[in-house]
Amino acid sequence: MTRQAAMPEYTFGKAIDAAIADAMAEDETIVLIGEDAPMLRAPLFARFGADRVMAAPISEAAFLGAAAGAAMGGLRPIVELYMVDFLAVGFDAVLNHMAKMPTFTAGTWPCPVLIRAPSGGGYGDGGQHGQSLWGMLAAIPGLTVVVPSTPATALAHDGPVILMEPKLLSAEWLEFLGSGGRTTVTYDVPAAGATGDVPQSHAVPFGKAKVCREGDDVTIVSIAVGVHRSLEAAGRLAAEGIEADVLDLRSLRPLDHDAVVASVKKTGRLLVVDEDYCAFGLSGELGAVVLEAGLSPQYARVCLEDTLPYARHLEDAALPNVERIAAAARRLAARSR
Amino acid sequence: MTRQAAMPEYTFGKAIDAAIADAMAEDETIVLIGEDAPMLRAPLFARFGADRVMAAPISEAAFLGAAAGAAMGGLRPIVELYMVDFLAVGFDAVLNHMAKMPTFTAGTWPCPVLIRAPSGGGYGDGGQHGQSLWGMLAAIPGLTVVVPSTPATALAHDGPVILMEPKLLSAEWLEFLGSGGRTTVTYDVPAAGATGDVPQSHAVPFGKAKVCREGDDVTIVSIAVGVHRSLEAAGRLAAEGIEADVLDLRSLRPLDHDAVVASVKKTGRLLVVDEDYCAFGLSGELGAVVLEAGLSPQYARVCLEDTLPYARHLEDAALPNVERIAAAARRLAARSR
Amino acid sequence: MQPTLYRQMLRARSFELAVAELWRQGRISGEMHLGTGEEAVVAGVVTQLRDGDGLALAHRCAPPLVVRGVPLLPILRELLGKPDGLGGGRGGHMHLFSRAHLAGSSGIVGASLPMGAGLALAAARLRPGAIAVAFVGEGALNQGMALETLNLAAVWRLPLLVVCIDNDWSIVTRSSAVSAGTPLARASAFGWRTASVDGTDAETVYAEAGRMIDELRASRTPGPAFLLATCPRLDGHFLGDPLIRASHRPHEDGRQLIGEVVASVGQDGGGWLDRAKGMLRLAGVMARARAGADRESARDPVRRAREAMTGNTDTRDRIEAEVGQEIAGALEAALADDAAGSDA
Amino acid sequence: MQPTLYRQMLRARSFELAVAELWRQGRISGEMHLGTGEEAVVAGVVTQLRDGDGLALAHRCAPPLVVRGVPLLPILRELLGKPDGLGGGRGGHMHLFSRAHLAGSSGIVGASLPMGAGLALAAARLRPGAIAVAFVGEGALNQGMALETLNLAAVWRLPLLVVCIDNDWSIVTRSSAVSAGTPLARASAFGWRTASVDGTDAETVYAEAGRMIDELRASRTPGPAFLLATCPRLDGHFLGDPLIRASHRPHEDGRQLIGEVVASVGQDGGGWLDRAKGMLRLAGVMARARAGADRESARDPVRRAREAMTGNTDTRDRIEAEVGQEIAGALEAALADDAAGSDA
Ligand SMILES: Cc1ncc(C[n+]2csc(CCOP(=O)(O)OP(=O)(O)O)c2C)c(N)n1
Ligand SMILES: Cc1ncc(C[n+]2csc(CCOP(=O)(O)OP(=O)(O)O)c2C)c(N)n1
Ligand SMILES: [Mg+2]
Ligand SMILES: [Mg+2]
Repeated sequence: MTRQAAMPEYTFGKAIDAAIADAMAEDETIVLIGEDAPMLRAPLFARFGADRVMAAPISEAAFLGAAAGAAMGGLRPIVELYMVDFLAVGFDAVLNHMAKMPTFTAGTWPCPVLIRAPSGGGYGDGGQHGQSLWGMLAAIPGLTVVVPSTPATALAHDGPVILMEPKLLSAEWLEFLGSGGRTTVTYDVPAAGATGDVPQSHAVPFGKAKVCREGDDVTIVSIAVGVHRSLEAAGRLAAEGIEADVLDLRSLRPLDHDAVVASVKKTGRLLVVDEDYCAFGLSGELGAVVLEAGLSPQYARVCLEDTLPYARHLEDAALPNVERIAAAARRLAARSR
Repeated sequence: MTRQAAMPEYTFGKAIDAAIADAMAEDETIVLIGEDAPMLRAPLFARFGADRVMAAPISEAAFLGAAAGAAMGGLRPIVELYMVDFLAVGFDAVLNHMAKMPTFTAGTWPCPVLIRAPSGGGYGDGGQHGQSLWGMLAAIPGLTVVVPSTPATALAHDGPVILMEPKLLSAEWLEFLGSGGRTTVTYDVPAAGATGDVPQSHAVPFGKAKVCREGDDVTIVSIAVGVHRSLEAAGRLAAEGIEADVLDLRSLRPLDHDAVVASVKKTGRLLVVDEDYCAFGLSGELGAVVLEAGLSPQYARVCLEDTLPYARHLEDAALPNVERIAAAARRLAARSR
Repeated sequence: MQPTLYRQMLRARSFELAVAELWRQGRISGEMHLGTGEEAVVAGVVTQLRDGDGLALAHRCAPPLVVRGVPLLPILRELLGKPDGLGGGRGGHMHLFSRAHLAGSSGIVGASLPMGAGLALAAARLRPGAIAVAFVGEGALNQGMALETLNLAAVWRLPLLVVCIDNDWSIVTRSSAVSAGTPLARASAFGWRTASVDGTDAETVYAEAGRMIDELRASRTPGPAFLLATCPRLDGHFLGDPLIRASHRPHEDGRQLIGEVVASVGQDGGGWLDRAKGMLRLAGVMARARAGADRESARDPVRRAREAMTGNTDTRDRIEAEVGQEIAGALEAALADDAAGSDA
Repeated sequence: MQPTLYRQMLRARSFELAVAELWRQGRISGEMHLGTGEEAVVAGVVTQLRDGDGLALAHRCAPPLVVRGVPLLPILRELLGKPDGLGGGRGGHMHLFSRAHLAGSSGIVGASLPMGAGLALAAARLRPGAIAVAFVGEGALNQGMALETLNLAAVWRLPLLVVCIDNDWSIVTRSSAVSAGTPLARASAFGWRTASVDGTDAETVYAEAGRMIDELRASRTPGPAFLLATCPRLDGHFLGDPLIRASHRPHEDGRQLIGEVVASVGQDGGGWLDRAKGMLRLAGVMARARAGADRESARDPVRRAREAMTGNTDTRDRIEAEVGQEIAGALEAALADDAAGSDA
């Protein structure tokens, strides 16, 4: 199951970089703020200068809060976090400030901040550096939560947006944080994640799921790495005669209820695959969504149950993997709908 | 529907105070930390002194983090926050430190911090001061999330616990933050919340829901204020011939799956009432819980959909109220199961 | 005394006295924090702002908005929770925003500093010569994001003026009892230009703030300035502050608190000295609350400004009449659809 | 030179060189931050801790634990992700905890300060005379919770020694470029006792830290102390640091980065001056990284300590032999069940 991390020509992370570069060239009000930004985004720094690619001290609360203030003042800041785990030290700026602007200003004053946050594990960095946390973020009214199928849309958006960048799908992050020039480590990188399904740089509406594979027997709904795992599992299942619909939600808030309901109506079975924490997250929400629609599918979920463990083999077992997904789908398919 | 805030002899908040006083008298390692603690908890301060009832600067991140460190060093800190909304500035201590101790130390080093946090709205304090946020907290592996049906249990607990104290059920908080000596304001305070159902000071296990009312037609599951609203709605529904099971979950993590499943098995209908945000929270999780159990109930939820508005009438309409609950239950009951 | 300063102070004070009355009538809910006592600081600083400048506020946000020229009616309507309020009645007293004035507020302690830094950044990039002002309490200077901003604004060399209003209170705690070092020492440690003024003296505030603001406007990358202004808190932490009630009328509102404390001391736990310290501390805090909230005090900035106008009674009388009329008019308009009573 | 100090420094260094080799072999995953270059600080401080003292660490946490006497095998086993590691293989390199030594770590920048304050509070309440030590980087002093703790520990008068290791690096940024004021000025502003030392000189660190620790132990409510120690970062931010690789071998690992930058500068956006500044900055950072990571540098504290032992070569040789054996033995034991290769 493990294979070598690939280093393709045009990758997931690069696609976002390119969308940001285009947007910055077009719109002078965009500034990029982040720890190490001048180095990590050296091409942008060299091109746009220190006034637009700003080095931040390790003060997430202040620079996220300042980004909100700057957006109020007319800029369109892009804030890069090193990892979404570190949002915890600056959470107030998102929860209590950016996301509440629509209510506090009766919709008169937008807060166009884009937060770019690498997320997720799979490279052995331990429990404080491998979280996804999109479930708790998607609970916040006023915030848009996307996985970068649509970077251009996120850049054009007028509200606070958090754009997650799964590190396992980003050759750059994986090299920076994981390999460090070594050829002695391997990760379970879905090849299609790092290259094949490169995000479009043109605008795609939020809240539109993508049907990645069609089948009548079971609906598998996921996001980010989980989509690729689900597709691989679906391939195996097909060989056994089980045909899966595989949906990539692409954004969690807004959430594409219609796509999920339409698929589950067809298959009568719902499997949620989520590398974020299991309880009180995406898998729960989708349960409510189908029940609200009057459906009563066979249901299961494959998620992260506990703090992500450090040891690579434990980590790979704790994250939703192809084996667990296929096994859960098989069990569902065996139940009559 | 509105009535005067009552000032009963022995209230919800006082019951927790009493449990804390008992515990502090018994266990010298308990220290209480909070902004204004010497004044807000003047009786404890006068009794136990400045070494055990400690005034904190407005530095939630530092004193929550220090509480975790103190717990590592052998104390059992109780940290009082002014409101759970302000946990956002100290969220890292909970998410990335306290809750991760079990994993990082392989269960060898407990972190017995108790966080006491007033929660919720209903007294017109606006969107930064009326959140419940227990949904996102209950998503965190390693954290226990309770509403104070069981303060003694929380005090005896060995892991990090957050104990929510709905302000609307606390005559003290309501007087302090809302009325300020006025007789010209009214709140929709459930009388039974502030007095009748006073938390036991003896230990009751976590993760045990309480069946507050029995009925065969619909299951209403809630927590905190919502339980009282649901009971009032159930009274009205009974007059119309609809009998409701009303469950008080009392803790969200652990969550009493069995009680919910048993009731829904009986009624075939599930209504979740939650004053926390609707999406990606308790209502979703319960959807998943019943689906996982193989049930396919008629389902609905009455929750907070957006940032809590300031205007009292808008706030009362946005929070789950008796009318919305009864209407949702009626619609459910009309559907065949 | 500049008549404008007196006028603005009086507008802020009169506005808030009206708000207090609305609060007493039960028309305003939640925690209503007044800025009474801060008027000299607010007027001395805010009268110097121009179009394009930003203004970041905390929980005592109405007076700066009044002085900044935000129309009174939508502020009042917001406090009353009406759809034509600044935030459609959905924001409330700690969330007063006016986009036209680039002014925002927050009920999260310390948040006005990053907000101000952001407004200053936008000013620097988009409106050269423009600045931002952030008001903050001395208690809030213990909040992480505020301290971080002392660094951030300095390294980004932002055109930001932080005005720290030091009333030495954090709700019912003396801020100095939970704060190490002084606000000025902190700001200096991060390389800020600093000054400190008597915050009850509007002319001095005006002069000192003016000097700082001019410097900020003059450079492309000025780096921030910090003005510490001491002043009293005349109406407690918020309207209905129990400490104020208890210390003014100890036999009524204070009875319950004191009774509980005495009962508790009778029980086990803590040494004798600790207990005595506990009682003394309580008594001390209540005495200071009583003294600080004395409206007749010479530290009342509006009173002081009024006295400074004695050489110019004509103007003073005219200002008072005009402000009285303005506020009464706004109040009347705000309540026009609501004459019946306190129901929303 | 105290032989103990040399021994402990050598133990820390040798341990980490072994770790680096395990990392290169692919047996350790994620971000492996070494403390090479910090050994004089670590040895000078940690050798003075006793039972009951607390120890709060950041992401370069192995050396202090080694010096503190935590058995090497469970540390190594944790890094290898084995069930008999300190955290059952579930914690990892940034999460090394030893309850027996009241020692904890965190990968969240700044978190060691509140953790240390809490450990100091527990020491003060439960073990009079005991203290806590927190290690922190100079970059972390921009993090809110760290700054808040400068206040908290002072007003609570905690027996806390903060040791700030100043390597002037925050990953690939010079900390001084994003920090206003100095660490010492900040600590002083909050009333801490402060001192600064050459962090490559173990004897000096030992003396200065010893003085501070003695003061902390002597009083019931001493208030905290802050020791700033400058030292180099010998192996980059973490093993495999691309900046180190790029600056050591610019034609290989640096090629991609530099190529992208040059391509990007050719495009629209930013003025000429901005672009030139961008290139210069990059070049400057890479040059500094190259210089800082020079293992042959006179600033290498272990080298320096070794030289200070020249009067005592017998002891030195014995220490080197013993440490070599100890580390080799631990390594062998750690890999006993894993001789086959790098698979977990
Ligand atoms: C993060 C956070 N913690 C606590 C509170 C509760 N609180 C509201 S005002 C206040 C005191 C603020 O003191 P200071 O900054 O001096 O302002 P002042 O009230 O004196 O104007 C506190 C603790 C809050 N609103 N936000
Ligand atoms: C809150 C947070 N933000 C960002 C990071 C990413 N990060 C890890 S180490 C580091 C630099 C720390 O610099 P310093 O404190 O000087 O320690 P040093 O690495 O030099 O020892 C950063 C930014 C983090 N781990 N936590
Ligand atoms: Mg104050
Ligand atoms: Mg450093």
